[in-house]
Amino acid sequence: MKDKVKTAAEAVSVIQDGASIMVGGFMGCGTPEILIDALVERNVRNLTIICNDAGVPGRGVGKLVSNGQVKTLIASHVGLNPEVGKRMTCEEPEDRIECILVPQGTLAERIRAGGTGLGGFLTPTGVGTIVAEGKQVLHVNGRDYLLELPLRADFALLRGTITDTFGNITYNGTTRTFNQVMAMAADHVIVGTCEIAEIGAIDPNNVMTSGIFVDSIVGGEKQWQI
Amino acid sequence: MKDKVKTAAEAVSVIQDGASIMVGGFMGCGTPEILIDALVERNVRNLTIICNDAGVPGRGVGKLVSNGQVKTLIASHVGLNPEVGKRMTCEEPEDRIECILVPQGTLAERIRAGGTGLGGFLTPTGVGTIVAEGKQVLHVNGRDYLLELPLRADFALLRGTITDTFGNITYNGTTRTFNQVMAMAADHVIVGTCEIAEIGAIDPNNVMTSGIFVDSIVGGEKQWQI
Amino acid sequence: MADIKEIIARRVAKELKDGDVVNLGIGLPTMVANFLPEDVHIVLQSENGIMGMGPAAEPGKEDVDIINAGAQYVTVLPGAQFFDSATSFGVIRGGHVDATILGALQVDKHGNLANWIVPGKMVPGMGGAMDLVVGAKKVIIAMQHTQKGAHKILDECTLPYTAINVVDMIITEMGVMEVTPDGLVLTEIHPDFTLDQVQEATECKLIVSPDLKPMK
Amino acid sequence: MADIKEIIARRVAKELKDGDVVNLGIGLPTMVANFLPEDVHIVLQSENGIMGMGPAAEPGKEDVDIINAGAQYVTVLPGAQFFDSATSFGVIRGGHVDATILGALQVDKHGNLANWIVPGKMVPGMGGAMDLVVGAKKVIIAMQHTQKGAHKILDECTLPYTAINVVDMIITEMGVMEVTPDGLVLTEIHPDFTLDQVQEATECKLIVSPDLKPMK
Repeated sequence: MKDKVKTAAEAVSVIQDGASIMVGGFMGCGTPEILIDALVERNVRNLTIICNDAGVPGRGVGKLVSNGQVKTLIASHVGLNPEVGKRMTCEEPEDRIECILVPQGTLAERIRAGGTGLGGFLTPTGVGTIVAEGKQVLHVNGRDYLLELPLRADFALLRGTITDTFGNITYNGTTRTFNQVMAMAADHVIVGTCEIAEIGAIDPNNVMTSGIFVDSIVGGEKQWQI
Repeated sequence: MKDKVKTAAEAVSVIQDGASIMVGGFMGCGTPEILIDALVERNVRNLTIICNDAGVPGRGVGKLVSNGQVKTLIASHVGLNPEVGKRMTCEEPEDRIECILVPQGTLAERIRAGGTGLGGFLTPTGVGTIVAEGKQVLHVNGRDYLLELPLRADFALLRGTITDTFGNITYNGTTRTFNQVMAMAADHVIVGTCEIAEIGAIDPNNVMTSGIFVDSIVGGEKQWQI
Repeated sequence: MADIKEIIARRVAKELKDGDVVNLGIGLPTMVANFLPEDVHIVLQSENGIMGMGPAAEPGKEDVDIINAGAQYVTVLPGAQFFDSATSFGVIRGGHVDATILGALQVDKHGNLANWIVPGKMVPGMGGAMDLVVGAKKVIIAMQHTQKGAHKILDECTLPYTAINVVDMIITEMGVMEVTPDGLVLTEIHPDFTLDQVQEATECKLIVSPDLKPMK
Repeated sequence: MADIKEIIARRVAKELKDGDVVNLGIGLPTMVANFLPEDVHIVLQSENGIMGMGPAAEPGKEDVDIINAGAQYVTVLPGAQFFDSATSFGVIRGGHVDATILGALQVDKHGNLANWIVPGKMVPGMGGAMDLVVGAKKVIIAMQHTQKGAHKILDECTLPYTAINVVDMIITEMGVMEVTPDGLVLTEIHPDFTLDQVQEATECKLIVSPDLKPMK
């Protein structure tokens, strides 16, 4: 089988301007900083970023925002990154970010649907709110639900704790977050990992993401402070 | 917190005639035999059983079928239990089983939807077949999907490998199957487990089913031959 | 009057039963865990992936891989579980969280909730709030009764909804209100306030419970 | 002629590429794994919860917690993963299985498949077949060309469908057929048969590829 282990620069070299990219993590915890750094270095522009939040300036997705690489941000919360607010309303079209807010549970489920071949799902979340605007409402078993559609991306950048050379991943603590569903919902998946292990080193019962989803493995991730 | 550890007879004593019961496992592998045995002993009737399959005579759900306790069976495959075929067409209304066949992936996803508060989901599985009869077809993003609805039950009988006294469960090998989604989709959940461990004995990263879903824990399960 | 936040948090704590699975919002709700009776052990859920969250990590002893939804380093208790975001919101939306406690910008007599958009200000996003209030078995709003004198408990919310018909109970420094089909029923009143004062601080007409008790 | 099943399984094996994720049906399809070239390593998925399944367990060395979808004791290879049924069919329906190989009662020129109901016989259930053929990137039907002389490759299936428009390729002891918008294209023919013989054994009109090759 092909060797998936690469440098960060090699791994992100496939990402072009205008790409859609899912990034794992929650407030930076569980985000692959080394892959973000390589993406800043590569300086591709007009990206659509799908991530729980916008990180903070200088951390996680926040680095891409500060560097002006993000055109569209699909997230559940961007409040801890004031730079996003500025760019949402800025005059320069080149620096402006369009921000699409999605309830966190709906975001996770839309990504899961994208990765598991579902055409959509019915959720009670958002009924009667502005989240429902433009969406089909279905009445099932006496209750209203929004029809939410699947979400996929060209790329996913994951953050693993231990990854074997086939790409099987485990995540420690609360670094798991969106990484697990994103692994299935992107055409090309890159994992930045703290440790690269021999194939077979992870108990098959405890593999959290299968290596079949993973295209590239990059070592050197750390346990970052937030 | 309350003590959840019980004998099999105590644990199933809450199950009454006419109950709907989800049972984990696949061809008997991952089915809690000690709980099935206690249910045969208790001899409650007119049960609706939701299980991947009908087991085989003398094993798993097959014991309930042979004992005439099953009125309705919701499963993806019943071919390895000839007794089901006989009872589907038998003359005696008391012995007759109604069998509702559901594609395996749709069955798993309907149970997941039942446990996770979704009102339904759109699947391409079954479009254009008799599975689609009576179901709403939605056309989304250029493709037809069936709207499938959630499935819940009064009880779930799970089979764990190691369970701590809070009810956190791990499953070994291919015993996991439907146990994980069923844990969330029933009002009352009983686990039969090979080993009962102290709380905290399972690495929080590797807990597969949270103890919050589990009402009763019964020790004494074994690694059964099929 | 004692610290307003503490009054509220102490009262909210009494709503929680031993074994309850609870999600606490950021800020005041987090204080609730400090006022639980000795014999009440709740299971704290954090939507970023913890069941069985413990107290904040001691300085110098943080595990940087373990944060809560407010991005603070926390601990986990024995019997905890870590999980991914889809599972986390499956638990929440599926009704497996017994109670969620959070603040509000506005609540109205129908149990509608507005707590995420202030017109003219940057919209930070709803995070997990919309899922939590729709999914939790019991939604308790814990907040100060008014905002600089302005009503927050209204006939109809004027700010964009977080969700409709979801609030079960409102607990403020003035009293305890339950949402019923007939409107808000005042079930407890804090001894520092009169009925008139509470009504004046509330836009919608309060139904006073025939069994009105002092709030402790 | 060599063993019919072996002929079919050998030819199917050539459709698989190194690294492919493959789900093999019970029976003939399972034989395919025996005929892979040395340098082709596929990842076998078993829908009851294995990614990276190995050969059947040696007698006396079975782990009774590990079975395949045919309820046989199997082994797993280094790098394997166990998972639950919802995840398993998420993988399948999500298009992460590169190829599924299974038998059929009938296939027609539109790529419609019937392989689960024989009228008048007990209906055993579709199991995971409907999800597999809808979800897998490539659906290969591996079967004998006829059933006791009766056509199985038809203009239109007469038995209830397993799924519509899903079959990509049919491999029998007589040849290899690809499903195209124009109908079935015969791309390879087994040297033991003539074109007339193959056509006679097939109800629908076969389009003979201008590039027809011998089946090996």
